Amino acid sequence: MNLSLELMLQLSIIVPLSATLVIVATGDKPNLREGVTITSCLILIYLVVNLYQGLSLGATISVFWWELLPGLTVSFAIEPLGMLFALIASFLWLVTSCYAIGYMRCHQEKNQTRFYSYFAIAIGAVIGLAFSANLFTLFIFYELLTLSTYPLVTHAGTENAKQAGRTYLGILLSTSIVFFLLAIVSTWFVAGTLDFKLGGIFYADVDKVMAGTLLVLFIFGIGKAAIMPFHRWLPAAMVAPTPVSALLHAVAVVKAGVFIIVKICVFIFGLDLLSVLPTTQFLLYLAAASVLLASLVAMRQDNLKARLAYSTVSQLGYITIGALLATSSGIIGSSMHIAMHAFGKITLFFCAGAILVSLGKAKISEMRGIGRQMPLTMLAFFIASLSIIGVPPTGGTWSKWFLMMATLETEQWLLMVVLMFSSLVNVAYLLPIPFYAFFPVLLSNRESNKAPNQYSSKAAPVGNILTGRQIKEAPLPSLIAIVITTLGCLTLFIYPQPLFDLASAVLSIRE
Amino acid sequence: MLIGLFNNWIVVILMMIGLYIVIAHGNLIKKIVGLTLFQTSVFIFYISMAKVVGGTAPILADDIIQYSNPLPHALILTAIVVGIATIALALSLVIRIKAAYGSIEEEEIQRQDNQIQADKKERKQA
Amino acid sequence: MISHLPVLQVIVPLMAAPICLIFKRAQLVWLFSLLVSGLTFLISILLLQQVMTSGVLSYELGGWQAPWGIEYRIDKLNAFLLLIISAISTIVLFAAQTSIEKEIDKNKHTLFYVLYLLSLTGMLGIVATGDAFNVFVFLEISSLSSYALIAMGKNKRALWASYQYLIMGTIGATFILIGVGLMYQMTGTLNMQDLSQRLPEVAQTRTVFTAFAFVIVGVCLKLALFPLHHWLPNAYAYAPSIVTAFFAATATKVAIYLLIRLTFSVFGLSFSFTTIPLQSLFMALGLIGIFIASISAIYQNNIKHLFAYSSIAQIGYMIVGFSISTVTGLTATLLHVFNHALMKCAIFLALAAVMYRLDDVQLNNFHGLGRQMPLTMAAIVVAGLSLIGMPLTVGFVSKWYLLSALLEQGWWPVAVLILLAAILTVVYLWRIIEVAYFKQPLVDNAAVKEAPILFLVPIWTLTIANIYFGIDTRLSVQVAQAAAQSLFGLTP
Amino acid sequence: MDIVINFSSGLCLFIGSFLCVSGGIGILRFPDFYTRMHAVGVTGTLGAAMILIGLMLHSTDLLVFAKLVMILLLTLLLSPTTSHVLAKAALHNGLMPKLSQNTLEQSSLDLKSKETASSKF
Amino acid sequence: MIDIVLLTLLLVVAIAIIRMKDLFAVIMLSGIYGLLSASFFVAMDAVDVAFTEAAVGAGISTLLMLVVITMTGRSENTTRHKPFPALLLVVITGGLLIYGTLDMPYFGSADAPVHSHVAPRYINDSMQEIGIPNIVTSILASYRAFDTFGELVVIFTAGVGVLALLSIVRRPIKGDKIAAVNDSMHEQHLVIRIVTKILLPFILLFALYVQFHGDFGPGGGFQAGVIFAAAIILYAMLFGLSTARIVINQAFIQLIAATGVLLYGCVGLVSLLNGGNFFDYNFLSNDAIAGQHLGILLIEWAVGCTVASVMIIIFFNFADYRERQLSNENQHNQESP
Repeated sequence: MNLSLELMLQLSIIVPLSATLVIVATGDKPNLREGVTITSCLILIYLVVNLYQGLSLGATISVFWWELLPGLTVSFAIEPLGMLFALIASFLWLVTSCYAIGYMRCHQEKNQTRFYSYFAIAIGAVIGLAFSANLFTLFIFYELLTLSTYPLVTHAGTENAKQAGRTYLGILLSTSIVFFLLAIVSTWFVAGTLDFKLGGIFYADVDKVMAGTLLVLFIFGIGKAAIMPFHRWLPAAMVAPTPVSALLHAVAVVKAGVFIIVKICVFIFGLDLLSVLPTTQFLLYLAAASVLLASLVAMRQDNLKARLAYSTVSQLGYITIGALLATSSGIIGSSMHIAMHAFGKITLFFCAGAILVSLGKAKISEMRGIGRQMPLTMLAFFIASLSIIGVPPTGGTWSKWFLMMATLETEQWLLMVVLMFSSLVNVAYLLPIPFYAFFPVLLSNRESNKAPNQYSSKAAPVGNILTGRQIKEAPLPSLIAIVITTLGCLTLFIYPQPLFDLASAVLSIRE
Repeated sequence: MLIGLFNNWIVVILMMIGLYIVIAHGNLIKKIVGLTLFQTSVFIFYISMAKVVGGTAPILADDIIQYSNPLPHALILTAIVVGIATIALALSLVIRIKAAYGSIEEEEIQRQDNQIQADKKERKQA
Repeated sequence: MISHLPVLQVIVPLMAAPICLIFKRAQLVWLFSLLVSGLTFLISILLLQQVMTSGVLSYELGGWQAPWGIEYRIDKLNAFLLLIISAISTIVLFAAQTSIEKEIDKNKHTLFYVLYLLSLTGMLGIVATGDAFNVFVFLEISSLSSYALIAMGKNKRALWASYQYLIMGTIGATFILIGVGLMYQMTGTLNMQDLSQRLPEVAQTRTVFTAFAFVIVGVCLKLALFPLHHWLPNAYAYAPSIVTAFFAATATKVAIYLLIRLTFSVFGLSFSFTTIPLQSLFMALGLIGIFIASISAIYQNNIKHLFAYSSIAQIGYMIVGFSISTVTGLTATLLHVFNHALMKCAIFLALAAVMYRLDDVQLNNFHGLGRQMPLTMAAIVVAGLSLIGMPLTVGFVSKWYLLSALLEQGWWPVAVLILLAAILTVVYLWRIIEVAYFKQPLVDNAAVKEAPILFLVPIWTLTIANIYFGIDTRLSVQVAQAAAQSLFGLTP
Repeated sequence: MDIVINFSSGLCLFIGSFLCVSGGIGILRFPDFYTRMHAVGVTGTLGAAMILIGLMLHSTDLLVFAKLVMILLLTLLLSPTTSHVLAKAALHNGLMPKLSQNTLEQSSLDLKSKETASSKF
Repeated sequence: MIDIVLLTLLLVVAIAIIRMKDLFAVIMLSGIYGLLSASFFVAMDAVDVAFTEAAVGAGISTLLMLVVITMTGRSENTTRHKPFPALLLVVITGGLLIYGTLDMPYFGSADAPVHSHVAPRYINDSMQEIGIPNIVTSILASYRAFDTFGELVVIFTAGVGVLALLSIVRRPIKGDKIAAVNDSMHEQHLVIRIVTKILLPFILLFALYVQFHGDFGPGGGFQAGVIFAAAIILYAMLFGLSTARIVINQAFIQLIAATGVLLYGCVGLVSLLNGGNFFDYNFLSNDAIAGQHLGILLIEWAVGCTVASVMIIIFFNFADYRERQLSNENQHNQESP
């Protein structure tokens, strides 16, 4: 059925949002409800892929819904960056949903209908955010995303879930109200329009100090990008069930934050204005600091999910640095890193969830020697952490490569050192987990007596490392999801061409 | 000069006395009396504004040429009736307050209110 | 009949009040007043259309020429206010009968409706009239009926709250009377239009300065602006919940209208903003008011107290918008008048529903309400989000205009303060939401059901209006813009 | 003829005002409530009547004359009643007249007996 | 000269009110204050206002306050509430007002703007346009008829407000009980009852006189209503509330109050339907002046009815509440002697 591209664009936003109603309607029949989620994921993917083909054929697709105030419209337009983000979001939504089916069933979580419906709203908000044509529409979906993910974070309904929800919402809402809204209104006032335009919407003679403060307001305003002072909400949201933290930390919320930062740098300020602003340097150092500090803190986290959360904070710092470097390779690097990090981190979270569900272990110190029981999960964990670190067989290499190139081009030696060092730190906090999982026995003696000996008795008896064959893998749908995302990491390395075309198309550098 | 403005100054002093009674005195009825004082002195101000030296009451009679200004008189007639309406309502409130609180002193009523507030809080903690 | 609309707007509810007193059966009286309020709403819509198409309407009462007789001047500003007041009163009346069944004893229901219609008449009279003294008379009608309505509250503290309100209200009204008297003394006329022409000649005299001061203080007393707001929280908390819903959305708005009418139409922009440092004074009072009211709202246990303080804070927003004294600033204030009426009426009607079911609105009555009264609680959440200023709600539109008005003047520190205050709103709203959705219901109110249909219809029409006017702002923005421009003298 | 009328109206006015003044002095001089009340009651009524008669004589057209007659009748009817009511209220509230020493005990006894009988209401 | 004397007297009375502790004396002083201000109004040629102030300010308000203090007790506690902030506030407002009076036109100067702008038309043309000598009544009833309508509604609101606050469901008292109350009252107030029996008809007659004399001399609806109510209140006080209730039953009085307001509104509606603006009496009958007369007459009558019935409602509810409290106390005493 050949729907017009514009209609497909609108449908891609309406389908997830309307899916919530259907999910709520079929609330009491779990299988039907899961079916509805899966079908809506498939429809979304079909729509987004068609849009992608349309875009790659050079069609400019834009839709106008209504005009709230004179000059302030709610309208959508597709451009490569938004396309990239939408593709990732819709694909990973499918994967996360089928993972969630396995996780939820096995973990007997209560009121799952509420979970899936808010899940769908969040994805609808993400798609809307990806395709919004001006800052005002973007702000609407940004707030909708915050509000729709709040019930997901506080899903457990326990006391500390409420506490976590309070920090989550407190930081996100206050940053968005105080900084983001102020920045939007000032831009509206200074530039006269909010519509995204490639070379930036400010006039040439805009005074630098004003634009500089606006940039700071934007960067601080987008709490979802978890820049250092406003990152507290990310580890606090760990209390949520794993599919939610997977969704939050890999697919929807954090990626939306960085996506907006890149969009603002490219479409509001424009690269040439950005490079000349006085505050860019300060923000670069701030992002670098958040990269370093987050990864150092991640090293000391014993809870696996907390460690992954802090690693996300540092990876987001990478993308912000890439965006703020204001060079074409920087932008390509950061947009590719959005994809690479998404696939890598979501696998790590899936594995964490799988370990929690099947072995009930959350602490890393208890995870020595689980490679025996969950070989596949740990293998996926290994590959995904390689992708996060940026080692060849996985996609992470390309994005980190371009980021390195960007720091070289702009002779930011300090930043290059920081990137290098933090990649090393990544290795330090990610690789030991699969390593100890597979080779518990090779611990040096010094470490074994320090580690609490109660561990050694509970794990497989040292003698039959190879014979302990009680495989207790994650439930099947979760396993499938893990495998798909791991393959995703690998294919992104082998065949990064479409991703690269999209990333470079962002600045419309078309060879 | 003095006679011209003396009249107004006394009216202002009367107004301020009325206002003082309303604010300073705790007794509810005293406040109402203060209110009547305040409003009546405003009426006096209006009427002294309307007087013309040598003019008579604004009732048309063939031999009189100079009349005082009738408009403020009409306004004040309305204002007096408004005043008595407010007073009547205030007095009925005082009666109900006396029946409910048992006293018409402001401190006593405020104390009882805080009392209710305090033991409601204890019930909440308990 | 069309040319008589301005006076019919006030006369219809006015004549309905004594008629209600004549038939005694409460059920009949409720339907009759609902019909009358609907008719008033219809008239206000026709009036607004007429004004938007053919400019200012002038109606001489008694056939006498303007400064001699009383004249009704309806321009865009008061047509907009008339629409808000009559719309709110019609919606609130839907839920009136069920709510007062539990809060006011049987034989006083007819009297309740008579007083309700009288206070509606008073407010419409203040907004529609073009004569300074007539404003005082209708101000007294609306105040007297509001004192009596508040005093009908179940709790004995309603009496004390109503008494305090009476004392402060009467002082305010008498201040206005003094101000009108001084103005009359210097210009010899009472008609607002005539006053605005004759005041500039005598503007530099000390008497006109005092008249301005007195009238403004009188209006600020009615407005519950920061230093003079002590009567509002108790009055709104202990009054019957239907009365609170009606007054929270309209009473202070009428005072705002008076403030705008006096400073812009009667005393003229140049006088009120240059000769007297009104701008900085009101900006300061507004901001202090916002912060103090929001902070004290956080510590309240009685939810009605909480939202009463939040009303004071929202009035602070309007005053800040007003004190910017530019077209966008005034549009922001007028927009916030419209939007705040929608938000607060929805919230207080929802509280009335909770009061109907649980007989009290303390914070611990709200335990687990999210499950027991889902629709009412959802309405409170949506209206709360609109209070915070989430996009797609009316609150966002007025916040947007306020911010752009402030940035137009370059006062970005004030803008930052306004946004920080919005955070305080988030805090006290979330206190309620956390209690409602996370805590388990206390054992004694386990048998609580959803609010009756007669509550849900008005609550949800308002909530949907909250969202609809956040999306399609044609009505509110265009009328507010046109009104502001006409007040600034630049005809659109 | 009008000299006689003027003279007599002047005389009446003079007597009337003299009575009022004496009433005033009476209030200041007399020791307790009842005696003062007596002074004012008597002189008030008579003084007012005399002044009115003086005015009547002085008045020109009939309408004013008729109104003055009505006022005279009213005051003659009203002021004794008011003084009666005032005295009764004072007594009812237990204000004891200041008597010379010996008659004090005797009168207070029978006053008590009358008191209990009447004040059922 | 006389007004200076009266003003100083007013000042003395006002200061006395501040000093006094005994509420009964304070209320009496406020009555005297009302009377003095009424006489000041006479000195200022505002005869209509003087009449109303005497009837309402000195009469009814003192009466109502007296009824209230019989219920709430006579003594005021000694401690001042918060004297100094109040004093400060009052001095500031007073200073502002005095600052305002400096530029006022001198007292009684004929060339003040007040006398030159709107007033001359009333004085010169009201005879041709409306044709009644008393200009104040012509302004009140015709030029600014809507103001008076508003004011009538204010009185009506006060009546309904008092009803809403104090009205209680009445249990019909048996016949013989009324007789018992009657003769005990008779024995108590023998003299006053006789005098009132003589006076009552004249008071009512005077009220009607004032009602219809409003066009030619001082008087009008309000004053007549208040005097009429005063007569009924006098009757109620002396002959017992229950007998008075039989003479004037409450439902009927509320009906009159409502019809008064309706009558006033209908006069306006009729002129509206006849083609003129609201309250335009020229359209009431074929000749303009006759229309004005008819309009003013009806309006005064409507005002008279409503004010009288509202005042009666207020007094009866106050007295009812007091009687109910006394009967509760008696039962209370009997239960626990």
